[in-house]
Amino acid sequence: MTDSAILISLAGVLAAAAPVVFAVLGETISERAGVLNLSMNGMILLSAMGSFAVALATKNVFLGFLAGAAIGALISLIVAFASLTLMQSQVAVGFVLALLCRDLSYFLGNPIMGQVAPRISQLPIPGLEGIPILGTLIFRQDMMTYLSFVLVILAWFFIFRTRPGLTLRGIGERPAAAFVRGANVNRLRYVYAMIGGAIAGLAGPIYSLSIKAGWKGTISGLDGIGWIVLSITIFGGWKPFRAALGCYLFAILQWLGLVLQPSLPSVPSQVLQVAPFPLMILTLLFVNIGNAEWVERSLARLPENVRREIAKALRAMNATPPAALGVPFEKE
Amino acid sequence: MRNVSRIFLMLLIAVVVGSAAFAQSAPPAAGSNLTIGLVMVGPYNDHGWSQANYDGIQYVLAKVPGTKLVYIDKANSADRPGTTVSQLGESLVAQGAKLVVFSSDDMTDEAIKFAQDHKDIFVVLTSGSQQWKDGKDYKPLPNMINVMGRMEYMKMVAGVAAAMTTKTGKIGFLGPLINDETRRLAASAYLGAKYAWVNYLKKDAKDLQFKVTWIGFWFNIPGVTSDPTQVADDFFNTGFDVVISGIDTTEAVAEAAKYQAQGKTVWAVPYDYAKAIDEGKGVSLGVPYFNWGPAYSAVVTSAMKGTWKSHWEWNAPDWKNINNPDTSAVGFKKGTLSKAASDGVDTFVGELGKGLNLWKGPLNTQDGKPYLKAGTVATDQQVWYLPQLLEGMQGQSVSK
Amino acid sequence: MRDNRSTRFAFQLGAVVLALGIATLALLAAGAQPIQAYRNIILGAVGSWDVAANVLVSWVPLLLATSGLLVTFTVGLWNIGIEGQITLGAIFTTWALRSLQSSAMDPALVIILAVLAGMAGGALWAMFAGALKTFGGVNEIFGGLGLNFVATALNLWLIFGPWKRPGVASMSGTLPFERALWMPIAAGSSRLTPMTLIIAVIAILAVYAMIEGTYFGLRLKAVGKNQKSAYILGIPTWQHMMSSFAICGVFAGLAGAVQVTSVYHRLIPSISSGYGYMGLMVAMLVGYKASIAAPVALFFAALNVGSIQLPIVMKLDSSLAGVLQGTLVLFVILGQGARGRLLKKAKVRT
Amino acid sequence: MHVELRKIAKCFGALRANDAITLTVPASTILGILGENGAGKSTLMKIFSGFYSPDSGEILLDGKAVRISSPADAIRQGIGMLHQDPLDFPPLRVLDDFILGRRGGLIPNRRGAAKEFKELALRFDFSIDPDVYVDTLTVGERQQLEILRLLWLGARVLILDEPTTGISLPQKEKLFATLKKLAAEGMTIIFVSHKLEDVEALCTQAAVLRQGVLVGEMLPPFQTKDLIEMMFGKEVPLAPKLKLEPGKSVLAAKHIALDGIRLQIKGVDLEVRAGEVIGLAGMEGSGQALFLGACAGLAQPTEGSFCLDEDEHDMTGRSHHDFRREGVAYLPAARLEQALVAGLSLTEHFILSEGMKGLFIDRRKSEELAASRIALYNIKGRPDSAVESLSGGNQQRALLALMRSPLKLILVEHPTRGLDIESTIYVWGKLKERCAQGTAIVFISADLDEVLQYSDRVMVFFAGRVSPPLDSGKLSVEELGRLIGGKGWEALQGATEHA
Repeated sequence: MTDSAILISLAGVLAAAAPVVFAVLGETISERAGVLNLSMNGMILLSAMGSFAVALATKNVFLGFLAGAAIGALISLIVAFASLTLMQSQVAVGFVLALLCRDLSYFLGNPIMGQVAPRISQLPIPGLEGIPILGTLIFRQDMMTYLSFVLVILAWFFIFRTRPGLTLRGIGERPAAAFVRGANVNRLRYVYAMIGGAIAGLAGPIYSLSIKAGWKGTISGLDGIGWIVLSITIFGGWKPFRAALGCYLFAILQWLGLVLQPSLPSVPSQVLQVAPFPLMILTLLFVNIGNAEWVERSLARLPENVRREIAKALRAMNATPPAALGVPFEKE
Repeated sequence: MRNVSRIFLMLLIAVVVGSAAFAQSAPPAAGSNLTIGLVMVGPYNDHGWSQANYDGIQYVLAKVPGTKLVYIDKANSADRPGTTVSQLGESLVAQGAKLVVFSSDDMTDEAIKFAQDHKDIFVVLTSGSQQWKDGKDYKPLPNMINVMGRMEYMKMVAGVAAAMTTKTGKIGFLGPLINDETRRLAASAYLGAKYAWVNYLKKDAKDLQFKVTWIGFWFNIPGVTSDPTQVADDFFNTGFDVVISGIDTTEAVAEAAKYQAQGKTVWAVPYDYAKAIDEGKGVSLGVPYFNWGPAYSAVVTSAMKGTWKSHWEWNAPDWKNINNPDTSAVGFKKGTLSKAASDGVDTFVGELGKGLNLWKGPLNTQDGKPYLKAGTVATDQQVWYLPQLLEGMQGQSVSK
Repeated sequence: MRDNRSTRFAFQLGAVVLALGIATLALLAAGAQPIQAYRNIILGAVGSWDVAANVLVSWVPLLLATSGLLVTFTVGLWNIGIEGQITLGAIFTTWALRSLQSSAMDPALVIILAVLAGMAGGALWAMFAGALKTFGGVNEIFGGLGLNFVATALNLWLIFGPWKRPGVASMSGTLPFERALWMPIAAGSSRLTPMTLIIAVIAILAVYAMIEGTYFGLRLKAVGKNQKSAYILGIPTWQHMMSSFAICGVFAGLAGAVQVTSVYHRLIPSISSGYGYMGLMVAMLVGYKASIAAPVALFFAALNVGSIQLPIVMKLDSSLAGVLQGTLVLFVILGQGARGRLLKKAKVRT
Repeated sequence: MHVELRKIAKCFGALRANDAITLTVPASTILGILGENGAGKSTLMKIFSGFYSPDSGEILLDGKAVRISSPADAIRQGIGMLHQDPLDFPPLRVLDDFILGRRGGLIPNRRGAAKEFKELALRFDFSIDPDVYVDTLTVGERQQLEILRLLWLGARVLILDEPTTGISLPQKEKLFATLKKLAAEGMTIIFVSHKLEDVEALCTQAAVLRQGVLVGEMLPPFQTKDLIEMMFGKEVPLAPKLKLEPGKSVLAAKHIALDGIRLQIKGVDLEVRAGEVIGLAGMEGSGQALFLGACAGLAQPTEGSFCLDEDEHDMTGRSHHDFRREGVAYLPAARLEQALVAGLSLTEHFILSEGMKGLFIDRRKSEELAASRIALYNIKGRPDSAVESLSGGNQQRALLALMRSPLKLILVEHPTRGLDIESTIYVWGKLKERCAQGTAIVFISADLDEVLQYSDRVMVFFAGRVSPPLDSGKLSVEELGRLIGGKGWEALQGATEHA
């Protein structure tokens, strides 16, 4: 394999990760506000199907993408309403929606199986595509892949640099304190759940109108993406760049799985494919183990400086979820 | 406790009755009207394997008077949790089906159970080998017929088209999961490609690269299989300019179209459904496809006339016209081919019709061990149960 | 508004009506006759003894999964990893059957051992998620999800790798076991195994009795309702959480074992058939109470089996069953919330 | 700012949390509001800072009646509240926390904010790095951060709720200096506390609340004795003191060091003997709850050891259940949160705590058990009553009824908090019965009379300082009140070092 071939492949990895980036960032924003949207798997399928149907009917890709975002926002609205207004478990509602939306997409999408709708294509950026390495890697992608890069930066900038982003972090970490400082916690949670849902909803059309163009029902190869998205969100530690890194790591593992197939015949092909999940579990383990009672118990007797060091090491993982994730807020 | 023993007694009786059933004869003639039940593994409109079968039965309905169709698609436990294929077959029987086509090798076990449980129903198991006396899985069932087309030939043709087209001498094969069938189809494509490379293009066999990448399943399951889109991309990115698809879904064609749009000269070969070529105008070199109509017509007719006899058939193309919808079990629909490539395909088909056999020694398996000695021709068994990829092919031979 | 049986019933009825409404809308959107569709589903589930038997076949693993989940829900855990636990149960059962099938052992004994192995397999996988939760602080939802995928991959690897059938390895799964190693099938049916029905009924009764009638069940409840107080009351909390995982795993493994020994007679790629997730839905719908789990699971199974008629008769996709189940659970949850809100308002006013 | 509260009243159900409270606080005043727990201080401050709206009464700022609709509205009107547990964002950086809540454009001017932060910090001689994370700060520093933030937002009235809990002495001195400086600049400061020492050292005016009513106001020089009397009211008639001869050693705590969230205590020694009652006195959060929990195995000491019985059976590092098995009972104050399971009936609680053996619940036997205990402990409830439906007094009785016998040691937090006199006497009657059987009791109470009345010996906790066990017979309410308020520690021999 030549250098440039690797670059082109990596460029492909970046493109393959684009929908996952959207979904993970959408989920990250929602969870930052304290709303865990477990419906991701059904949501991506339904928005993939819905946006494909719209693009098919209108012959307009843009309307298709719009539909995908709308579906994502609508489903998030249901999650938000059930949990924020009706005080029901976010996990339960999200899980039901994950299954419901999946079946709904198969049922409603049956008549349009296998049809050909418009799709977006590559859009090399003149001038920039010629830059060595970066040109190949970044500037010969399609619109949504560019947007995925922009979105990562934008999401990071919004969350960590803007005033509303600061409030967003606040309502997810300590809604009571955010309330005291003038934030309308529940309304903001609605807003961010729906914005996050709309962004994540775009993952659907990126699949069905671009990288896996078409709608093929159960063999579309999309069932399961949503669960992976939830895993990467955790791995990403609710930080856009780390989340994006998780998405690219996932796509690279997938790619490695097939590249290494001939050279590592002794490794079952499933190993690299499922790798994101053990990775997620390990991440969670490192992040949480410090809180476990037995760890605390055994740490208690250690000399203070050793304790500090261990606490520091655990802290370095620094991927604690928003403290109020999934916890409803009621002002006194 | 008494109940338990009674149940075991019932089991015993069932086993005895079940084994006695092998002695029974096939169901009697179905008469002038016949409702056909069709069980498909994927969606009936999948533009792939299932739809090819669906079209095959549609052909029967048009050609054989008195036939009706009831069908169920997506007959797999992922799509229809909690159901078994034999149960789905029974649903069709309840709708009046007297002959049930189980149109996938994946349904083998359930089709056998169904055939054993319903001796009055004609059963067709497509692509199975249970009624092949010389096969490894021979399990005589008087009401079952196995039907399969010799796709190997058309994969060879696909290989020829690929070899005549490639500029880089690198051909990729996008494989599903690894088994005997997928190995022999991949090997066939390789044999065709090598033949054209050496004999038509007069190039050194060493300069031809033929690489197989398996995704691990018939379609993509995120988090479990490799992504065929990525596989196709990877081929195109690493200098492979033709990708032959071994899976039903059309990622290879879609990706080739994408790369062509970027000004790259790459092509793809879809698989097994004639109209799949429409999805990739300008990028598909052609499609090797199944034409199930004639074979299904024959078995349906035999059931109606009372001439049904359990057997296994592996149907060759009609060499006079491989695309004859009434006679050829498999075909190759040409797509975007250069003049030379198109001529090469025609020449090759002509040679095959005259008796050219590429399954002929000396051939070694991938590990270098002899598979066929010089001069010997492979038997059907040797081809059907190909144990490894052939020497000269890259890629995994056996799943780990 | 008062909080009593009739308002609760009214809200549940409302949920059913709304769910039917949504499904009807979906049918209309697909250009189908809703009444005819429902009629076909009903006929497909109870129209004949054969289809009714199929409903029971599907009821057994679903009820087993639900039974297990009721235990984890009692202790306040969301065991979403149950799919993987069913899969591991099936894998262990297959392993035992494969190891023992050529031995001289009595087939009945082999089946029993295989089923026990399956139960152990399910329990093992559940304890894995449990250990991650209790010792590692890993939320059981995410740990379980990850383990589900690992189980699927393990299953596929076995089917296409070490346990592949001679000849053509395929999605069809491993080589089917000899009929002697099948759970005995009822006379006059092609797949109903009375033994599994007995197992399922015993399972749900056992869970009901355990939660409502035993000291252990009471302790589970206490841990589920208030971990801190339960601990102060002298209940070893993490041990009870682990046990509930293990028990759920046993039931899930049993469901997997039933799938192998009485439904598929082999290991297939999607051996869990989604019963775990469906069991979660059933458990949510019954409000985590064992008393009405059996009929609701039966209803879900009937919907699943009955909906097969939709593609056959009406050329509709059978995922309508899932839509109906999902909307039903969704509206019941939303109804609960709405009722809670209205009750609270009523309380404030008085 | 001149602040006036006129006839503020607020009820929660039947509880009159504030009963027509009228207070006038001129600008530059530091008003100390004193009162024991539940006196209504927090409610009043929450009304003032916009959390609650009063049932009646009005608030005047500089003579103008205002309506304060929310905490955010309060700060807009110049009222800043510093909560006991600072309402900040531990996972954020100091500067982000500082900016959060301040209105402005899309992108905050971080550089400008940092500059102003540093200037403000310099003014009060605070040294907080704006780039570190809030959770690396001490509580004192977090308070400083909140003060700076509230000032930055334009606060002209500053309410501080128990601000000296959990901060170090130098930090407290700095805080007081800051507050004095602010008052001198015209700021109005309301200092809510139950620490006499702090009020005396800081305030220019004091008001005392008891049971929702303003019972008195005072100007310096403060008379400690009068303040104590106002705070704690008249003595409750209590049962006569029983004096039992202490028996053999039950629990020996040797050189215990504990690491709490807010404070550390070190070098605590205590030997409890059978039949003896030890009272742990101190304002809430002074370390006594931590110590009591450690005696039950609920918190692990970082140094020292716990031994049970005369044979010095070492229990250090063992779990609560091990202590429980050895006959140690723990009765927490948060009954419904930590001791009882809401949703389960009384019968079910008895079943659970008895640790009954067997598989199936013996309904009849357990109902008989429940019925007999209910009768024995005079609980107003039926065996099938859900515990959350019982009144506080009955919940406490239920907790007593749940204790097994025999017991070596009972550890109890606030045994009579929220109880009426009858229940109080009843609860102590039952506890004393246990003593007579040879059980030792260690209890926490904020009620000085209760401590003196029932304890044989008293340990006083004050902000991480722990007194040696003092003979209760030689202590007066006043002396104890002074110690709790942080005064008179110099005279104690053997008090542990300040952490």
